[in-house]
Amino acid sequence: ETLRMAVTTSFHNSGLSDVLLPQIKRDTGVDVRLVVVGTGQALKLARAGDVDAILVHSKTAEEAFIAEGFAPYRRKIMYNDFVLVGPADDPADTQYASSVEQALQQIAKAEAIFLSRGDDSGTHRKELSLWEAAGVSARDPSWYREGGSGMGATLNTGAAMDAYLLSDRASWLKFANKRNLRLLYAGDPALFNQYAFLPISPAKHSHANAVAARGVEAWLTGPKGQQAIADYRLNGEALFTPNAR
Amino acid sequence: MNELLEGLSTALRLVFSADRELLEITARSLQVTLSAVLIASLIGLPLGAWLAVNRFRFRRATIIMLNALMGLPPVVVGLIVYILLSRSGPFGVFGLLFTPTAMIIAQVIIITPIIASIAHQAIRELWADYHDLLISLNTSKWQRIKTLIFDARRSLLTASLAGFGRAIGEVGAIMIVGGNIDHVTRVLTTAIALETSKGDFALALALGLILIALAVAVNLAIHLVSGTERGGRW
Amino acid sequence: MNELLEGLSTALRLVFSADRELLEITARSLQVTLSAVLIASLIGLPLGAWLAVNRFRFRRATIIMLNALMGLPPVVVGLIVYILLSRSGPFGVFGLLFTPTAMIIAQVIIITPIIASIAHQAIRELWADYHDLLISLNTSKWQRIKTLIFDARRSLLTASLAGFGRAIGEVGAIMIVGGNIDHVTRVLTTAIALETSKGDFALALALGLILIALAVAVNLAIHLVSGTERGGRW
Amino acid sequence: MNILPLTVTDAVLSRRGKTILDGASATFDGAGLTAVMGPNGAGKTSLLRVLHGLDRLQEGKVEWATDPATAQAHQAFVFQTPVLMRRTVVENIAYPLHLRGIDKTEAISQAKDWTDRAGLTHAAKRDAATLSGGEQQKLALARALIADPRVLFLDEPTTNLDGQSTREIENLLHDTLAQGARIIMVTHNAAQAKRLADEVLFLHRGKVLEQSPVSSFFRKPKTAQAQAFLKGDIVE
Amino acid sequence: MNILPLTVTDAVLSRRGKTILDGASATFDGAGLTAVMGPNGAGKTSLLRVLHGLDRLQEGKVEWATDPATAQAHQAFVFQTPVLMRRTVVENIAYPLHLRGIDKTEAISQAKDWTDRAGLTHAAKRDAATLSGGEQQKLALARALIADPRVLFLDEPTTNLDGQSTREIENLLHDTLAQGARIIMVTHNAAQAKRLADEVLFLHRGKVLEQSPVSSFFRKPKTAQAQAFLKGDIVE
Ligand SMILES: Nc1ncnc2c1ncn2[C@@H]1O[C@H](COP(=O)(O)OP(=O)(O)OP(=O)(O)O)[C@@H](O)[C@H]1O
Ligand SMILES: Nc1ncnc2c1ncn2[C@@H]1O[C@H](COP(=O)(O)OP(=O)(O)OP(=O)(O)O)[C@@H](O)[C@H]1O
Ligand SMILES: [Mg+2]
Ligand SMILES: [Mg+2]
Repeated sequence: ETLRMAVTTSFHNSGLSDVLLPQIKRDTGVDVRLVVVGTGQALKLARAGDVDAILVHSKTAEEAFIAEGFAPYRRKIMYNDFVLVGPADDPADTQYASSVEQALQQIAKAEAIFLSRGDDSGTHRKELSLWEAAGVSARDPSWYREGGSGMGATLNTGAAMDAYLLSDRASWLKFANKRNLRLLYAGDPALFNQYAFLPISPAKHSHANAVAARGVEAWLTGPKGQQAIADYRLNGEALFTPNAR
Repeated sequence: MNELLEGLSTALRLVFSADRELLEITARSLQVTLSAVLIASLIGLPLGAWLAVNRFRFRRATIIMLNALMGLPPVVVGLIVYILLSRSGPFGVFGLLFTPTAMIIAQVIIITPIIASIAHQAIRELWADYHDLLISLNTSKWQRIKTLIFDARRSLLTASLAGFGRAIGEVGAIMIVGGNIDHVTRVLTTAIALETSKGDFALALALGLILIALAVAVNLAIHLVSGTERGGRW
Repeated sequence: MNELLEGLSTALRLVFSADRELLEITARSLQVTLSAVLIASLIGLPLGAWLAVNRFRFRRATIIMLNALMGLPPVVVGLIVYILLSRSGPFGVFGLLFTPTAMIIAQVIIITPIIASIAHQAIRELWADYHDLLISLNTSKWQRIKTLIFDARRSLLTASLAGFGRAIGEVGAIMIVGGNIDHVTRVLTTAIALETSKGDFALALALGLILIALAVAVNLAIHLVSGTERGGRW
Repeated sequence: MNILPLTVTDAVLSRRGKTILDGASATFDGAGLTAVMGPNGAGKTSLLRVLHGLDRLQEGKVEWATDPATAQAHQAFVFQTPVLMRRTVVENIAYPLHLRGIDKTEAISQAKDWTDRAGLTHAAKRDAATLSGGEQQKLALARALIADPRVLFLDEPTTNLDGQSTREIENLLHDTLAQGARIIMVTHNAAQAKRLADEVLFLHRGKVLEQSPVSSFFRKPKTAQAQAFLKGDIVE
Repeated sequence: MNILPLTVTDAVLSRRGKTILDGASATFDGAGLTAVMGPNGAGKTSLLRVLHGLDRLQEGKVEWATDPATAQAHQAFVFQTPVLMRRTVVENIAYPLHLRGIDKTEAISQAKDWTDRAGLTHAAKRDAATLSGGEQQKLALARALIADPRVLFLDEPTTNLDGQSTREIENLLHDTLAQGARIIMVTHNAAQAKRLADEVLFLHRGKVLEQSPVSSFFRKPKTAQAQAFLKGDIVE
């Protein structure tokens, strides 16, 4: 049995899938084939019926997806968090900020270069809502650059630009081309990042492999899966916190 | 800078350790691209010859169009093939999406115009030489095309090799229709894109060097087999 | 399927509304690619001619190498240019990364081998015709190259147009060295990739159709200016 | 299969405003050799091309006794500048047989035979491009004769041949004539015309000024232009 | 500038095992015309190419009175099959002047002059590829003469010309000879050799069998091969 699952880049880049997939195969017999794309494209593929399930992190988009009837429900699997990354010398002094809003305000004030994903992804939407909360609505392109690419490409560009940017923790930890970039701010509850599993509704796409989807969902949300997620560490740091209910 | 050196040493290490996964994606790259080049040559070379030997109303427009199609953006080709092969598309029932077959289809679309354009240009010259003789000998259109392709084979090599070059390094289209699925549709270029997005430049470069080495090897093999540049004029 | 129609209608709407942002990225696409084609032609055409008229020890190896370099994977070229132009790279001081100049550099690297390979193939034929005459007239190497390029200009068009086609649709390299930054380095292909990743296939297709239309327009203009396929043999 | 008579009537051919054939008319029938003569640029090559169907007339017409397809299948043309295919000598000569779908070994064996008859045995397996000027002409002729044409167009086919080769080729042409073929041959060589031709067609500025038996043409040409041509005087 | 005498000594040229020049030796000096004669495939074209430096010898040597670069600058070659550049007739003829860096208008005006002298006025602005066979030969000769060569190699340059054109071209050659040039010309035409040449070089199977004054060659050839050649008999 095979299950085609569209996942976001951040999930795949964390390396967690390399640990989980062989276990799923062993325990459930399902061969999970990951199609790694942006959140928008993942939803698009799912709407067309080209995958059997998706694993993404953009609550509003997911809810709309369910409302349209493409998935019966969303199942929380785990969360991690977003982190603010920037040049080591931290010209906007964000590392001493008391909240992520304050950090962003300082960046705006210092007109330090900030690189936005600009691709309408889960991470991008999160970033926009944070700016909103920080009350910085006018962001001059002289320091606020809109990149328009995936997490990895944005990190590469940011590394060469010495820019501040928002990343998910997993992508950041796994990212190898850090150069002068450092993790400057993290830990604000506002940076919480929930991943959810959505099986495709057989009512919409009769060929969708609902059986395999159910099996994988059960495994991910079951004790084995949740334990495996909790045990996944990089340089001694846990990347995800399982929170299935 | 030393990332370049690191890439080189990683490449050597990968090659000498005969990494199984590397072998797998390299073989898949070759399989997909060679299939695409073969199919595209079977279409493009006769098409180029046909355009050289036929005078018809929209000939010039066709040639300009073909030249322009050399600029087909891979991502757009990928999208269109995706839409056609998608479950909700007209060919969805075949279940070809996210298979090597889909990647071959996309590459064929991308490189056929290139092969046909270059072939047309090469054959036009030979046709100018042969025109009177072949007309005089009362050849059929198809005999003309066969003769021209056969006698221009050395020049046509450049056409097919240009197609090969375009296909082997292509990533935009096959990423969309193949999905870069591990062990199923991952090839060298999609792996390079993946490693680049992870910021692992050394590994990405290493895979890139292996890809270039592969291209060199294929070119070398084809040149050796076909014995170009050996004799005098052809 | 109806995404294709939707894409078409979006394209028409965009074009007729003369969307300012669309004009901007279209102009940038053209500027970057035409500059790259111009520079690569200035290098590649004489290089192709030079390889045709010179007999030297590693000539065949050079030609095979050049053919193989047609397969340079754009992402790898992008990576290498990125490393060279980045702050810590040897050319970092010029601050070229994430500028259109960087994109031009990457495209020049990608298309020069294509232009040179096809030019070599086209000029080889003409050189076979002209060889005795040009040697007899005691021409210098440089005079030979100039004469061959001039007299083969119609065939060489295909070489430059193939380069144009490769460059205008290219996204892998310019994404890395340009960064797809809004209002600075965003071009049609990177915008298409962006819309694709957003799942907005209709807009991506629309941009793709505009890109293809642009390629057709450029090819048409070049063919009209150079008056190909008009006279008899050339 | 008799494809003759061949008639050309009021042929007008022009290129970019220049009139190349200017109302030329002639008839060709039965076995024999017509020598087409006339000054450089008179339109000799153009006339042969038109007769053979290589160029289309602006006015006038070319007619064969049979339908054009049948007629076309029984003609051959040897061009003023030999067209060499990028193959070996034998493969060049075998090519017309390949086209007819004749079995490969049979085609090659016949081609070898013609290679010998054209005096090219020593060069049989070489690329045709390496032949000397005279050898190229012999190849072109052998390739034309191998398919056993009823009508043979020759455009100055022996210009680069030495005396001995010329004689050999002329013997081949005699054999062809003996088999009932009509040969239409351009030549600047009066002696050759006298040796081979039964009639001369004199072309001048795109017009056929006369088509007469060879003896009467050389003894008593009908027009002042032909008289001047034969004297090698300035033809105005 | 005197680049003569030109000497070739024991020239050996072979291609793929076949010996084309087999120890040929000859000397050329002063003004005058050498007719190179011999059967098809004897190596006439090859000898001229070697003398002109187009092909390199396996053995033996070619020597000029001056250094090779100077000598090269004062020679011209008309090929057996004219090499036409993909340009107009005038531009073809002007090309050698362009190469010498002569001012463009001056070059074109001189080229027009030579176009007229070669009898190509009517075709001056046409693509060279549209010329008739004889006209192509005239173009090639005009292009060779425009740069005022001291040594001129001609490989059967009048084969496609009519009587009148042949005479005009021979007159041009007479003018060139009068200016002190040495012409080395391949021809199969004994009458032409008698009209123009002061000496004949007879080549047979890659060997120079004799180089004698024209009168003695035709009256009393020294070798059996030359005797047979002149009779048009089989040369073995
Ligand atoms: N495309 C063209 N445009 C203008 N004139 C042309 C064209 N093609 C041929 N001609 C002219 O038509 C004339 C007749 O050409 P053709 O080749 O028939 O001459 P010919 O009698 O065979 O001469 P020759 O004895 O030199 O071979 C020539 O003067 C030639 O220059
Ligand atoms: N590459 C080659 N390999 C083998 N033989 C060759 C090659 N090139 C030329 N030859 C042969 O060398 C011989 C001499 O050639 P060349 O062209 O010098 O003859 P030629 O005396 O000019 O004859 P023609 O009167 O026919 O022009 C010919 O028989 C030719 O076939
Ligand atoms: Mg003619
Ligand atoms: Mg010769």
